[in-house]
Amino acid sequence: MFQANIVEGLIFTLAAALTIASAALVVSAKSLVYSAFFLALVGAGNAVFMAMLGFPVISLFQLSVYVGAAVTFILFSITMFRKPVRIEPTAGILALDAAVLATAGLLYAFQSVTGTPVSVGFKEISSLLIGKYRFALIIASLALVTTLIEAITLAMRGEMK
Amino acid sequence: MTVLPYLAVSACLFGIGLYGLLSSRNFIKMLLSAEVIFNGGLLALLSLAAASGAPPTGGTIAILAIAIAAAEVGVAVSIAILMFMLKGDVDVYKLEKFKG
Amino acid sequence: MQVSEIISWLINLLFYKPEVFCPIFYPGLVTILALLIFIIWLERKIAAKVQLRYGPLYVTRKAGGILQLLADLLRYMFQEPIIPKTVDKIAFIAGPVLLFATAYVPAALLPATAEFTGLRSELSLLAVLALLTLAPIFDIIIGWGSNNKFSLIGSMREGYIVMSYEIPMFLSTLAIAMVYGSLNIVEIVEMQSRCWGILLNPIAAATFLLVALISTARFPFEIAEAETEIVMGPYTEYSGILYGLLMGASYVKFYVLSMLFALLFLGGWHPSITWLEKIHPAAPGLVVFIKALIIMVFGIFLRAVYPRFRVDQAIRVGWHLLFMLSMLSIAYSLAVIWLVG
Amino acid sequence: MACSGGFILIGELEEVARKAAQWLVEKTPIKTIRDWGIRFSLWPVHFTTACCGAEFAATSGPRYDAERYGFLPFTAPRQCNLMLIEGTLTKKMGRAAKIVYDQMPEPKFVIAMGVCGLDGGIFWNSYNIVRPWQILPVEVFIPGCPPRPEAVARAILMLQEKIKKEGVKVEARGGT
Repeated sequence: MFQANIVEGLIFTLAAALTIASAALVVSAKSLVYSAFFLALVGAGNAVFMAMLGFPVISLFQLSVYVGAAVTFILFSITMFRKPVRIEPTAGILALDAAVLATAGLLYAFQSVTGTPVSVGFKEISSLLIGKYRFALIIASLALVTTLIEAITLAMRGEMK
Repeated sequence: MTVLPYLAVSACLFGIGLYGLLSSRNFIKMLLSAEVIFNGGLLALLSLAAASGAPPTGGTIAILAIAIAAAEVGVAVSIAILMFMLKGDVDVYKLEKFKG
Repeated sequence: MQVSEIISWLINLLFYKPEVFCPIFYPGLVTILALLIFIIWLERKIAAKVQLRYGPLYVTRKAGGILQLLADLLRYMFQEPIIPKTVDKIAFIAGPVLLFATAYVPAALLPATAEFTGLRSELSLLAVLALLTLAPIFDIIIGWGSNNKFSLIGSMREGYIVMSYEIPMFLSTLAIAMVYGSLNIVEIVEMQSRCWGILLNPIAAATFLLVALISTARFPFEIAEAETEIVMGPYTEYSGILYGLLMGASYVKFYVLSMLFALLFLGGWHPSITWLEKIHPAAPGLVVFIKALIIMVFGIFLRAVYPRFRVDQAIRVGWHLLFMLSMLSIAYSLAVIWLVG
Repeated sequence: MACSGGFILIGELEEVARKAAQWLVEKTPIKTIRDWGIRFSLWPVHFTTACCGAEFAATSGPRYDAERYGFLPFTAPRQCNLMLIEGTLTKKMGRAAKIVYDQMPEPKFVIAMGVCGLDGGIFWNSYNIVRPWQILPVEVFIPGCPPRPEAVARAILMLQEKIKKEGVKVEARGGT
């Protein structure tokens, strides 16, 4: 039991370091391609957290849909820009203040939360999805289809010009 | 181990993403920072769901959120591509013309 | 005495612990390396036979040149790895290594037999699929990092292809998982002792096989590295051992997908040969390997007989044919569940 | 592979590491294995400038099947280690040949094919040709106009014999 705790803490520390470092690199990397690559690492680290929190299904869903599809799409699109786009950031002191304040506020708000990781199987989630939340599922898939059509239309318009 | 460290990580992700969102002018950089914020929010959602009475509900919402985020990325990136094609740039300060 | 104890402990750890044996030996690294040497030789040999030639022969004359790929590998190892000045160094060097790693990691999660599996999870099928989707990221990264127009065009093509095959891959796999009502590979295989998956849902099997061919750039879908159009696709600038890794990565991915096909649709380790278990607990898993090998030989045989599709044709195949087929396979699964119950 | 970032250690660590690696590679068993690998894995670049290209293609065809010796015509110079100059090199094409040669990784070999590759052939004494041996270290010459595919196969065998006898000398270069 004690050993398991140590291993868990170790994995958590590693994943947290990886995730926060890659998040910082997403924001600070000069090249957009590297930014997108580190976003993939953020997503992967987040998937580790989800698995540790007891949501293995969502962790794998995140890995396959978010990292595997969305981030790949971003990366793919960024490499399509012909010249490297580099714009100097604006003065970031105000932004830094706001970010630090927001983080501190969030930490303050979260400090009273108690609870331990659970374990949720995919059967519960899928029964909820097709049972209680089926309207949400329908609306989400409608939104997906709409955005797909929108994206195709945008791309077509760009192509025609 | 409680869920508190997870929440701390999610707050850090939120802060880093917010800094990137506020300090950059590049459209795609802003999108990427917003994605970092989204990751932080997702982590917070899931850890709070784990701490709450009904974890599967939180998980369901998270699955829907991830799917919608993937769609949103598609639209935002195609807007960026279109902007690059039209203006040859992705600086948001040059978007003034698009004001309503 | 001390030494013999250590040796027996090591042997026990290496050969009889599934968590160690599976990633390193049977579905994992050693098998993959041996298979790489064998399968590429076989690919060249089959192509040669179709073209009325002999193929690689004089390297080991008595054995039909089976060590040809070992010679190629040695040459690659001792060749100078050129890193051009114009490339992005980190992406250029880290890309192939990470690509090979992401292609290999799903292989480590595959089960050898029912009792002897590296990863016991309710979601092992989903885990393998999720890890398989990560490889295209590095394909795009190396294409961009090479700073060469052919590399960039190649990785663009890879990106287009990824978008067209990823959804059918997931849908066809989930169709077969729906029939058996499980996402655990071991459970799915155990349930196939009565009826193989390819008989229960042939549409899903056909879709998955086509997707496996597309996603690993086998002919007729070898589009990202089309030699006659864009020099070597994303791999144009690579030389030496880095190119060896890149060339190996697609074969490793094909091996993983063939193993998955054998496990999901061809009954896995059924019919099980029980006396093999006396030799080693993982030995009955050889049945899976032989089935996967047959699939791989089919895949490499296509190189000798088919020309290449254009990229738009391949995308059309992906969206018009495979997407519809995968939808149909889901409907078929629902019908099977409804009929059989 | 040079680590341009450098190390904290004092001294030319890269230089020392390169020398150590070279010393290791030059030892007998490793050297023998390496030479064996290179011998049976000669991948040529197509560098067709004249009619010898047809004969070179026939060498890999069904009748003469040079792939028996592990001779696989490949796409890009980065992955190849053998260059066959097939025919006349004009001055302009000589520049291109040099570029292709520079793109190939060490260890690399050059075979000059056809009598034009020896001394110009029917273009002997022309103002606009260059002999391959003037710009590249040619290992084997194949006479003939154009040479038969058997001659090309013999050149491959000769090169293999040469590698077996003399070994390959690799100058460990830094990163380029």
